[in-house]
Amino acid sequence: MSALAEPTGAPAAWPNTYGDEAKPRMGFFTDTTVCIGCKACEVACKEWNLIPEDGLEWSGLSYDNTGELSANSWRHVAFVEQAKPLKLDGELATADGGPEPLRWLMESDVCKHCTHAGCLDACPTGSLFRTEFGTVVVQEDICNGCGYCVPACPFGVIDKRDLPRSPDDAPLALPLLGKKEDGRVWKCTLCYDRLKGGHEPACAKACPTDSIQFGELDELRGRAQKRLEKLEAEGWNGPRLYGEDPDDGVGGFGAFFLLLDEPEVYGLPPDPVVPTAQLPRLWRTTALAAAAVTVGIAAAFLGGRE
Amino acid sequence: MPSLGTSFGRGGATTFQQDLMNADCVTIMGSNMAENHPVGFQWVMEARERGAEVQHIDPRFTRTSAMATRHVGIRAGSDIAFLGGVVNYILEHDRWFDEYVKRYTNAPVIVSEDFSDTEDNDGLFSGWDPEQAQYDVTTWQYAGTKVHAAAGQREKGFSPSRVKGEQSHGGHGGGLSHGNPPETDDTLQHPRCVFQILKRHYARYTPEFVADACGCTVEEFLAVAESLCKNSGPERTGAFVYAVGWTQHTVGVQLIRTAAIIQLLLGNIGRPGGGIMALRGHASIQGSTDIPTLYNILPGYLTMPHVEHYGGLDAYIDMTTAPGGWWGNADAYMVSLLKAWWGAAATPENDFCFSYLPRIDDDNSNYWTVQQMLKGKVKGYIVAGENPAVGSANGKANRLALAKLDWLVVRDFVEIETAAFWHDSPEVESGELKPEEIATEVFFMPAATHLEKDGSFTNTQRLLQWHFKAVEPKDDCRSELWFYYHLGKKIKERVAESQDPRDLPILDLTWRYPTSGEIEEPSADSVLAEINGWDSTGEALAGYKLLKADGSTSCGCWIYCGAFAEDKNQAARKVPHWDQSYAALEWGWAWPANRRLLYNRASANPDGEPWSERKRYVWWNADEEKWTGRDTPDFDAEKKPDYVPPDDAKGPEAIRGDHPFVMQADGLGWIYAPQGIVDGPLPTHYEPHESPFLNPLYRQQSNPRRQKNPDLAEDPYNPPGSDVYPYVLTTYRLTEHHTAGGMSRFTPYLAELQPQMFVEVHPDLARERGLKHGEWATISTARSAIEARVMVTDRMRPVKIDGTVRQQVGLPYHWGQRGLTTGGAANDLTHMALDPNVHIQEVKALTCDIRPGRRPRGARLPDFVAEQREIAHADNGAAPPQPAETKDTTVSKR
Amino acid sequence: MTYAHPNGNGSITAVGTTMESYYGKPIVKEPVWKAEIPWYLFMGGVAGAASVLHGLARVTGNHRLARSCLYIGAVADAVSPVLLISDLGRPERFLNMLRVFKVTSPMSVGSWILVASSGASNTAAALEGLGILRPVKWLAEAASFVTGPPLATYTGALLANTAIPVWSEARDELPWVFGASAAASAGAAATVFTPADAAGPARRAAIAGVAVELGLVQAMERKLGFVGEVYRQGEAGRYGRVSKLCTAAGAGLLALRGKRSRAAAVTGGALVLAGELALRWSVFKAGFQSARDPRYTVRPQKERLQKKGARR
Amino acid sequence: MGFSKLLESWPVVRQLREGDALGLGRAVRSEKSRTLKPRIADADHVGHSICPFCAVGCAQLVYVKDGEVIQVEGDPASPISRGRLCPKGAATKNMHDGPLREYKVKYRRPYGTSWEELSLDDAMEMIVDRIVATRDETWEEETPDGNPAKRTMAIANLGGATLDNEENYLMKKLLTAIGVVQVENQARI
Repeated sequence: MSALAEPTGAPAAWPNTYGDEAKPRMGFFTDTTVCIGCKACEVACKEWNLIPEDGLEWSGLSYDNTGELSANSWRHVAFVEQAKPLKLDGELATADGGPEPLRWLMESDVCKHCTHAGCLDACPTGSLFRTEFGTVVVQEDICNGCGYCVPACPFGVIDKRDLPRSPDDAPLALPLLGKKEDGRVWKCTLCYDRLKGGHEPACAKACPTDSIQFGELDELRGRAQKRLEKLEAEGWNGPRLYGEDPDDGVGGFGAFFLLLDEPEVYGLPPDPVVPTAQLPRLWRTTALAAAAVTVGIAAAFLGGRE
Repeated sequence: MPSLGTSFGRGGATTFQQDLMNADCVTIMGSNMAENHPVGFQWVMEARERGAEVQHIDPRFTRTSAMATRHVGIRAGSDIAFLGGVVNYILEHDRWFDEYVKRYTNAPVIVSEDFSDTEDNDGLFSGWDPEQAQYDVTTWQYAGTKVHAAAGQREKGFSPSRVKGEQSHGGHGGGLSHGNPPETDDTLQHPRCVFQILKRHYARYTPEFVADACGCTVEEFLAVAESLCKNSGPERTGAFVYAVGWTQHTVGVQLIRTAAIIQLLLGNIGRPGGGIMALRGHASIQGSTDIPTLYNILPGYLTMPHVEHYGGLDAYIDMTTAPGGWWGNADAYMVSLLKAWWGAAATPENDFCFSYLPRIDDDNSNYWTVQQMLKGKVKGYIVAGENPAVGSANGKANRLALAKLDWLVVRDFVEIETAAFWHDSPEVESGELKPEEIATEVFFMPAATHLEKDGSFTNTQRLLQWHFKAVEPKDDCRSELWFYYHLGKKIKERVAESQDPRDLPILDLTWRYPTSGEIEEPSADSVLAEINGWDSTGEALAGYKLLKADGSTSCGCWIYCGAFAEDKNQAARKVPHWDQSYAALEWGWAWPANRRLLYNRASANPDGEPWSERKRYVWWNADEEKWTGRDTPDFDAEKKPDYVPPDDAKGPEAIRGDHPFVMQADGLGWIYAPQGIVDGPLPTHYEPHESPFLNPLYRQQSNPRRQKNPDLAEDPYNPPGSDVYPYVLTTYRLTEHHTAGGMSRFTPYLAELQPQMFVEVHPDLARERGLKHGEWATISTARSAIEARVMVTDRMRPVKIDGTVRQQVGLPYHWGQRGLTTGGAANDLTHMALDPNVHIQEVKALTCDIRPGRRPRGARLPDFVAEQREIAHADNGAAPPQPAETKDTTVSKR
Repeated sequence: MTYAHPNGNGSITAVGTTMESYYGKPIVKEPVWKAEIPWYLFMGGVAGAASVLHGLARVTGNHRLARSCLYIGAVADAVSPVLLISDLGRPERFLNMLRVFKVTSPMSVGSWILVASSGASNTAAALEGLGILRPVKWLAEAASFVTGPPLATYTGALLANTAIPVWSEARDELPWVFGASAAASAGAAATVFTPADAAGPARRAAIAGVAVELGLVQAMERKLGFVGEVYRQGEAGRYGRVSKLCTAAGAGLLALRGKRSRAAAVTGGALVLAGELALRWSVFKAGFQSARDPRYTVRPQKERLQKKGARR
Repeated sequence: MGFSKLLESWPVVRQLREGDALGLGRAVRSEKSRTLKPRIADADHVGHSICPFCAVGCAQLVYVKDGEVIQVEGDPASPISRGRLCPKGAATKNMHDGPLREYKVKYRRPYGTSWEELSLDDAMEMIVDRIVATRDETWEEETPDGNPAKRTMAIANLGGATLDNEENYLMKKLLTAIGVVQVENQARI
C-alpha cells in the first residue's frame, strides 16, 4: 500500500513474487516517426488473439476507422492530419512561396502495461495479474466481467466485450447464472502466450517499419532516448517521449511512445495517474465516514424513542 | 514493361528492394509505396534513417508523402513535363555523369537524317501517318544502319511498328552489324547525336514551364532536380521507384522512359542504391509477363507470330534475332520452347511444330476482347483470379460485355462481382440488365488459396519464390494448376480420335505431369522442371547459355532456365538472410541467372574498377581474370573490360567488354529508342486523353498514337475542356485493401479498416461545390456516376496551372456491389483509352464532375449520366447542366 | 454518427491542426455498469446504515425499531448481491469475487464486507423470525453492526478509486456523501416501516442525514470546479435536482409532521428514499458524462502538469 | 483434491504463503495461465509460403494443426520482408477461412434467376463440352486474306497476375495449343 501511495518505477508484484520464474520486464517502444499507418499491427493482433471484427462503420476521421482501443481492437492506429511542418528547419520547414506545410501523424496505440496499473489494482477476482515478464494480463478463465477495471484505467484501454445474445440462447432460464456469450474484459496481453513460447508479440513482429519495437524495457528506454536526441538534432517539430519516465503518475509505461505532438492530440491523457495512488487516503476517508455514520446515528438516539 | 526493356534490355525492375537502402536519394513517383508496398517500404525507411533524401512527387499527399523528406504535389498526368524538366536541368547545368553517359549509353550515337523531332512538327515525330494513325519508325533509326526489320518487310505488312513495342524485351535489332552503332560522336557535339537531340527536345522544359504545367512551384521543382543531381556520380547513387501511377496513362510507357533517361544521364543504372524499382501490385504480376498470360508474347518475351507472318520458323527467327547481345540466341530460346510444348513431335523437319502456334492480330488485348464481347463475337470466357466487372476500366462496359457471352467460367475464392453480374450489379438495379433476359451460362468454380497449393510467385524484383502447400483444399476448391491440367487432359481425351489437323497441336501437346492425392493434383515441381528445361539426356539445364537451336534442348521459358538447375527447385531455397550477403543469392531464384541487380557491369568503370569504394558492387578481378563482386555478375564472367568483338561476332560475342547492357544489340543503355516503342523515340509531354487543360507545348493535345474507341457507344468520353467535367480525377489504392477488393472487401479484418467508399477533395473544392465532410457526393463522368462519402482534406492539394488554381478529385477503386463492405466502383467512371504500346488504360488522370448528394437510383442513374453527357457535348463550355430532379436528396442543384 | 469538424467547409486537416483531443473522443472509458449498480449503491447504503440503526436500537432497548431495521437491512443485504451478480458479465463466476482479498481494490474489500454483512444480517433476521438460537443471533447481530458502517461508505471509495474525473476528483467527499445518504435512506426506510412511537431515532437519522448530505453535495460540486458542471447537466443534473427536491421535501415533512402523522411519516420517508436513490443515480450518471467529454480528463491534468512544472 | 490442497490453491491463502500480499502477481495466477503455451507450439507442421497479395513477396510461415491453418505470420528468414507483413498479409488466414469463402461449384443456367448446385465433375465436363464446341464452331484456319490464323477468336481467358508461374504456364500452353490467343491478365488491367 505504501508503495502505491507514491508510485515508484517498480511494479508491486514483480519480480519478487516470481522468484526464479521472473523474466526481464518486456515492453514496447512505439516510435511514431516511422509509423506508416498501415494497421498491420491491428490485423496481426486480431489474427493471433482471435479477436472479433469490430464494426464496419466509416468514421471520416482521416484514415482511422477503428476509433479507439476496445475489447475488440487491442491496437489502434490514430491518424492526425495537420497543416504543420514535419521539421522546424531543413527541407520540410515551411518553404517560402511553397504550399502550406502538411504532416500526417500516425500512432499505433496499445495498452501501456503500466508499472502501477489501475486495472490490475482494481480487479477484485485476481483475473488481472502481473506476469513474470512484468506485463499486465487478463486471465480469461477467471474474469467474471464485473467491469471495475474499465473506469480504473486512466487511458481508457481495457474494455468489456458484450456480444449480443444469439436467438437460440436459453431465454433467461437461469437469469442470474445464465452464461452470456462473453461479458469479460479484454485488452492487449503483450502476447503473453507468445512470450511464454519465446516469440515476440504479433504486432511488433508484423510492423513493416519497426515503428513498434519490442524488447526489454530498460534497453528500449535507452534506445528511445537516443532516438529522441537524433530527432531533436535533425530539427523535427515536437518530438517527445511519452510514458518512459518511471517517475510519472503510473510509474512509467511498459509500452511507451515517441510522439510529435501533445499526447491528448493522439487521444492520450497528458498526465495519467493510477487511481490507486490516492487509495490509502481514500481508505482513511472511508473509515472516518463509516465511523461518522455510526456516531451520527447514535446521536439520533439521544432524542428518545419518539 | 517495354519501357525498361527498350531502355536497358529487360522488362523488369533493374534492382531489388533491399538495395534501396543503399540509395542516397530515393525518388518515388507514380507510386504510393508506403501504402501499397508497406513491407518493401522498410528499405526506403532504412535509407531515410541513413540520411538519404526521400522525395515523393504525387498529386496527393499520401502515407508515403508523410514519410518522405520532401513531397511535391503535381497535377495528375503531368509527370513527363516534370521529368522532362529534370532532363533539361541536368543538361543545362552540366550535371550528367560524363564517362558513364559517353561509354555506357547511346548518347554519342548519330541518328538518321530522316528523323525530326516533336519540336519541329508541333507535337509529332517524323514518320507520322495520319491515315493509319501510326508512325513509320524507320525514320527514327541510327544513321548508317540498314533497318533490321527490312528482312521482315519482304512479307506483306510486316512493318517494324507492328512487331516491336509489345512487351518489348530488349532492343532486338537496331540494324547493327556487330553490336556497335556505326556512327558516333564521343564529344557529344554532333547536331544529330542522341545527346544533342535530347538537349533540343527538352530545351523548353524550363523550371518555369514545369511549374506552370505541373502546378508545383519553381522552388519545389528545383529542389527535386538538385537532389537527383547531387546524389549521383561516382560516390553517390539515387533510385527511382514507380508503380501503376506511371503505367496507367496513355503515355505510360513514355513516362517510365523519361525516368530511364534520367537514370542513364546520372549514371544510376547497374549500381548499388541506383536503378529503377518497378513495383508490381500482384503477387506474380512479373511472373505473368515472364510466363505470359498475355496475347502477344510467348514465355520469355518471345513474340507471338502474327497473322501477317507466314514465313515459317526461319523467318520468325530472322525477325526476332538480334545481331548482338543475348537476343542473338533467340533461335535457341524458341526452338527449346517448341520442344517443351510439343516434345518428340517437334522436329527440325516440321519447323519444330512452329505452325501449331495460333496467330495474333495487331491488338487482341483485354480491352479489345471486351469490345469483341460487346459485339457478341466472343462466346466463352474464363476468368481466373481477376474481377473485370469492377477491376477493369469502364466497369459498366465490362459487365454489359459479360451479359453477351454464351458461357462464363469464374474461378475465385468468393462470389465476386464478375460472377454475380447477372443478379447483382448497377445495371440490374437500373433495369438495363434483367436476369431473365441474360443468356450467359455461368460456372462459379471455387479456387484454392496459395496455402492450398505448391507453386512459385515471381515478385516485383524478378525473384521466384516457392510457396509450399500447407493444407488440402476443401470440397470443390481447386488450384488453377488442377483446373488447367484436368481441362487439358479432358480436351485431349475428347479429340483423341480426331484426324483433323487443327487438333494436332492438342494431340501432340506434352501433358504428362505426375499427380498426387485423392483429387489428383498435378505436381507443380514437375511443371517448373519443364519450364527450366532439359538437355537431350534429360538432365536439368543449369542456365540459358546451354540452350540449343537444334532441338537437343527443351525449355518452357528461357529466362527461367536455371530455376530448376541440378534437378533442384531453386525457387524453394530458403537460406535465411542472416546467413548470407544482403543480395541474398540463396533465397529463391531470380531471373536472369540468379542476378539481383541488373546490368551490374555498370557498377564498375570501363576499366572494370569500381567507380568508388562507397559504391563497389561488381568489378573485374585482374588476377583471376574474371568478374566478381557481391552479386552474380550480369556479364560474361570472363569477358575482359577491354574486349572488342571481331567484325564477324554475333550475339553475346558482339558485345564489347565495356558495354554493360548485354541484352541490347549494341550493349548500350538507350537514352534514345530508335525502335521498340510505337509512340516516339523520346518521351514528350502530352495531355491525358481527358484533360481540362490544353497542351502547353503543342497543338497536338494528347498522345497521337493512343488507342481510343470513338465509335464505341459503351465508352463515351468527356469532351476536352468541358465545364461539365471540370475536375481532374485520379484513382488509387489504400493499404487496407487490395486492387478491386476480391481478397480484401470479403475479409472481415480488412473490410473493417476501410469500410466505405470515399472521395478525397480539398476544402476549396468542397466550398466550391458545397460538399460536406462525411456526407455524400456523386462523382460522374460520361460513363457513369457513383456515390461516395466525402473526405475533405488538405492532403488533396489543388494545383496552379498556368496561373489558375485547379482542383483534383481522388477516388480509391476498391469497392463494388459485393462483400462485407460495398460501395461505388471507381472504375465505373473510367474509360478504355489506352497506351498504344501495352494497351493499358488511363485511370490515373481523367476528368469528372462532383456534386453533393447521393446518386440517382434505379433507371434514373443512366438517364442522369446521359443528360450530363449530352449537355457536355451539345454545349461544351457553356453553363453547367441542371441535375436530374429527384424526390429524395440525390444530387443537389448547384 | 457525428464528425469532429468545425463546419461544413472545414477539412479534417483543419480539425487535426487545432484539436486539443483526439477528435473529441473520450480518453477514459465510460463505465460498463448497468442500472443494477446505482440500485446497489442505494441498497448497500440502506443495508449498512440499517445495521447500525438496528444495533443501536437493540442496545437502547427499542426492539420495535430494532426488528424493522433488522428486516430492512436483511432485505437490502439480500438484494445487494443479487444486483451485483446480475451486473456481472459472467454471473456464474460470481464466486471469483472471493478468490482473492485485495486491499488495492475497493470492490474486493467491499465484496468481503458485503458477504460478511449480508451473511450476518440475514442469519440474524432468520433466527429472529424463527425465534431460535438466540446466542447465535446476538453474535450475528453484532457482526452485522460492525460491518454495517463500512458497507455504507465503501461504495464512495469504489467510485472514487477510478479514472473517472467527476468521481476521482471527489475522493475526499464521496464516502461522506454516501455515508450521509446511507443514514438518511436507512432512517427513512425505518420511519416508513416503524410506528411513530418507536421511530424517533430513525426519523432524526433521516432528517440529519439529508441535511448533512445536502451540504456535502454542495461542497463536492463546488470543489470539483470545472468538472463539477456535469452535475448541472444532462441526466446527472436531472437526477440531482430530483434528489435535492425529494430529500429536502421528505426531510421537511418528517421534521414537521413525522412524529404525529403516520401518513406524513410514510410519505416523508418515501420521499427521502426516492431522493437518495436519485442521488445515487445522479452520481452514477455524472461519472459517465464526465468520461464522455475528454475536456474533463485533459484540463485538470494539464493544470496539474503546469503546477508541477512551476514547482520545478 | 483434498481439502488442504484445495485450501492451498485458494489464492487468498497463496497471497499469504507466496509473498504476494497484495494479490497482484503470482499468487493470483491461474493454472491455465501458468501452463499457457502459444498455440503454434502445438502445430503439426509449419509450412513455408509467400504472401499472395502484392509483389513485394513477403515470406510467410503457415502453422497447421489437424489439417487446418491455425496461424499465418511472417517468416523472419526472408531477406526482403524480415518477418514483417502489412495488414493484408497479416490477414491472410482471415482471407483463407473468411466467412464469405465459397467451397462449392455454383451454376447459373441461361436466363436463370438463381444459382444452382452442380458437382465439380459435371462442371468440368460441361466446360470441356463448351470449349470444344465453341472452338469447333468458330475455328479460323486462315484470315480472310488467306494468311494462316489457326485460332478461335470466340474464347478468351483472363487471369494470371495472382496465380503461380506454373499455373500460368499450363494456362498459356494449353490455350495456345487449342488456338486461343486472347489470353490476358492484370498486367494490363
